[in-house]
Amino acid sequence: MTWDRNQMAERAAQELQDGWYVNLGIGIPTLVSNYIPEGVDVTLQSENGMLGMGPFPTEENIDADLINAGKQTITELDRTAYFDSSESFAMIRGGKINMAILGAMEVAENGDLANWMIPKKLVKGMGGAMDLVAGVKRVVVIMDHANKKGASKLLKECTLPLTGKAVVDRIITNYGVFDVVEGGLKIVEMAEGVTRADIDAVTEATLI
Amino acid sequence: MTWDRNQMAERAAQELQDGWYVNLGIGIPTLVSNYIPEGVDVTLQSENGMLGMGPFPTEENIDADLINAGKQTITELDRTAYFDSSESFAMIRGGKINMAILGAMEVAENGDLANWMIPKKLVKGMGGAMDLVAGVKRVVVIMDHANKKGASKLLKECTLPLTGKAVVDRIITNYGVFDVVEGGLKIVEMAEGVTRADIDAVTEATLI
Amino acid sequence: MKKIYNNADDALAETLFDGMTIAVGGFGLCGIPENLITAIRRTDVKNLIVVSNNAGVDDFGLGELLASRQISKMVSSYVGENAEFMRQYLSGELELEFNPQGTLAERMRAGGAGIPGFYTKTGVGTVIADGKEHKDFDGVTYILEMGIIADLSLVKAWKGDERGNLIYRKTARNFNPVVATCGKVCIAEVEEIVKTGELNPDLIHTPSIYVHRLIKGDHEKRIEQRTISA
Amino acid sequence: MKKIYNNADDALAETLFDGMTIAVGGFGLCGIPENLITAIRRTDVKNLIVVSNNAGVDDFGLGELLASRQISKMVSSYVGENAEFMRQYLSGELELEFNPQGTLAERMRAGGAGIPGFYTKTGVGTVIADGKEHKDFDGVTYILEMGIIADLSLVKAWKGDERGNLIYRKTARNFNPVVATCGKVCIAEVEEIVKTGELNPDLIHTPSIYVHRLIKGDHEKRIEQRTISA
Repeated sequence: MTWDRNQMAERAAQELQDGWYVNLGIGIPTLVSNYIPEGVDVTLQSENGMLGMGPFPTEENIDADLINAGKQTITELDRTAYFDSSESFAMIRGGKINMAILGAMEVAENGDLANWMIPKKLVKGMGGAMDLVAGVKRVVVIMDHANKKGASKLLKECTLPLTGKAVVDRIITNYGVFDVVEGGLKIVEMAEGVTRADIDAVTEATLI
Repeated sequence: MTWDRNQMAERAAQELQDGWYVNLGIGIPTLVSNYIPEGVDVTLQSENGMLGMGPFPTEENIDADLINAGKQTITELDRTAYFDSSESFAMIRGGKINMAILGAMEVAENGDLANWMIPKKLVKGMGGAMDLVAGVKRVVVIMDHANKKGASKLLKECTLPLTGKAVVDRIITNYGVFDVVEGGLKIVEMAEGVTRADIDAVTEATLI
Repeated sequence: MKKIYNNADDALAETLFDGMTIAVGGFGLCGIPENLITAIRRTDVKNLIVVSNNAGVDDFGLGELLASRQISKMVSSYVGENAEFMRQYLSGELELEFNPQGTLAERMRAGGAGIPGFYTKTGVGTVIADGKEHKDFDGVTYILEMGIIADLSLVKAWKGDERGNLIYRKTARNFNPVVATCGKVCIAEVEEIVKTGELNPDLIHTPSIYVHRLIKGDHEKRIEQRTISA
Repeated sequence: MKKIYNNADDALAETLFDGMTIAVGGFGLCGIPENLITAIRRTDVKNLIVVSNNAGVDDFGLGELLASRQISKMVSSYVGENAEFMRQYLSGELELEFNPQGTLAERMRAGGAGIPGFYTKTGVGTVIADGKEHKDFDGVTYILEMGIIADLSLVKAWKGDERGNLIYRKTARNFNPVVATCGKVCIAEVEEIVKTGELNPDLIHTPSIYVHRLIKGDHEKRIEQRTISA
């Protein structure tokens, strides 16, 4: 059995350490905040200008002036501080954020990451992703191991335009947890019931 | 009769225009704020992090947290805003300040300015002066025309380490007002009772 | 030296010209100068180069100026959630210069701060680095990015005083403070104009020196992703 | 993850080593981390490189560490009003790297913001430009200045909350916010520690992410030029 979105998020939450400042990307990474382990205090950064992001609001507490980087309405906490975009990326670029957890379209075995466009088809833009992968101390990717056609998203080399070169430290997929190491991807953990053969079957990248 | 310090400051105050943001240096330039013409609204910047500098405080209003760039205790106004040093010099370097009025040791006829050190003798440091002359739209110098030995401070070339190259627009001395123009210094105005011969006698720079 | 204008149309008077560069604050639809954007829509200025992280949605914010074809080039980090923006770009009708979000913010700050260029690691090894100067510092490669100076900058703040000091509210601050610094002329629209002295001088986000014209706007403050807790 | 320490000595524990670079906030004697400076005086750390706009006065602020000969190099914009500083410099006992004040502030901001270098017009044509890369942008010459990253940064704020969010008061803010960003470790001393949530989140000057350790200090707040209106 492979992990579902929530299980991937739950596994990713185990990466968090007490006292850390963390940036969570749009999509599955956002779910990680639902699984922060007890006793681990984490402050979430939202790159549109906020440290200490709280949960989604109730209907009565919705505030058009308070959104996250995915443009969703959110709330603030006791610890919250707001700042402008240049300050936000100063702390990102300056290496002050302990970890970023991002989604991806492709990851290569050397840590290259692609997650911002498919030429001629889909253009979203890199938003803050290029800054995050260049500046944040530890970059963890959460994504499905294969695309809808069954093709591996863990590749020898990325085929799509890159978001960053050799920037990914760890990848969490529905099949398990993989580290970018010298020579390829190291299997750190396999989802319950997943075998090495299962992983080999859906992985193009060199596995170690 | 040459101008005294206060007359020089009064003359310099006539350079101010309504709505301008202005930085006044330490020494005689500080006196300029006493002579701002009626109907001319000027906001004073202090490069240690303040726009809207008020007058010196009364004894009861002294606040150790409120000083100007000369480290003198001052007061705030209704319009005051405080900011950090990087923001302060962002506005200086970015050309947002309309005019700076500074003291000088020497000015050359091409607008070179020296006002921060005499090698082996006196070292004060440039403080914010190099940033001001490089960034502010219009730079006016107030200084005595000659030093205590009677030697001209308006020179063909500066002898002291420069604060900035070709940065001075206008010089106000005890003898009059001089503009830096193509080919030398243009006499704009002479102090009451001062003759062209008086000026020639104390000026090394080319006069036009 | 009154900075306060009656409305957005008056405030824009004599600031617009064809082919000009306009920097615009906001993130998505949050903290955008809605009144000023709509007022530009009412003019016939065209071939605008607009520097803004996003371009609103199809019928609101900068999306209005895409719809009216007044924009010929965008400098942005994100076009998602705006079908017309993506369509014009993919069809080649609109020029689009992608900038990483942090690089975009820093380029505007640099332009406003008299810094013509700075080095960053962001984008090294990607298409963003193509054609840019590369330089190593301590064995790490960085690229040179240029400061942006706009002909006009448009910002939205929460409160402004009569002098033009501004404060922003929550994440509606976003790009607005750097946008305010990088314009040769800056026009701000605020929800409330207060008397000078009412804002705490320690807590002003944008000092008055950056703001040339000021209006009180009416703000719809549309929400792009209304997300509620379960 | 308690950031609050009992006193300056505890807060400095295991952060000091000989030859290290320390960035220190303050302008003259205004907004200096007096308690932390005095605590360094009580240690035997030496050969310090200190990045600070000034060096206090002879017997207060960084002047204390000049007197104790714990500093081997200063990076500053101004040495006036400090006789011992000037004497040590002119006699060659102390190395001094002059930086224009704005360049110094921007170098610290850049270091904290992951920017290894930036171009500025400040100092072009002066000794400050000697040996630095020159580059023209739009026909104007600029010089390359480098970001500063310090091993430790020491700041003084007005209030801090238990998380380390800081606010400053009036011109005591000065270099402190950029100093806070450029240290690998940042220790803040404040006049008052308040409960988290008491500071308005829109109006925090230094977000908690920059602050690793926090103490409540006792502040003499000495005045350098007591100037009274006539």
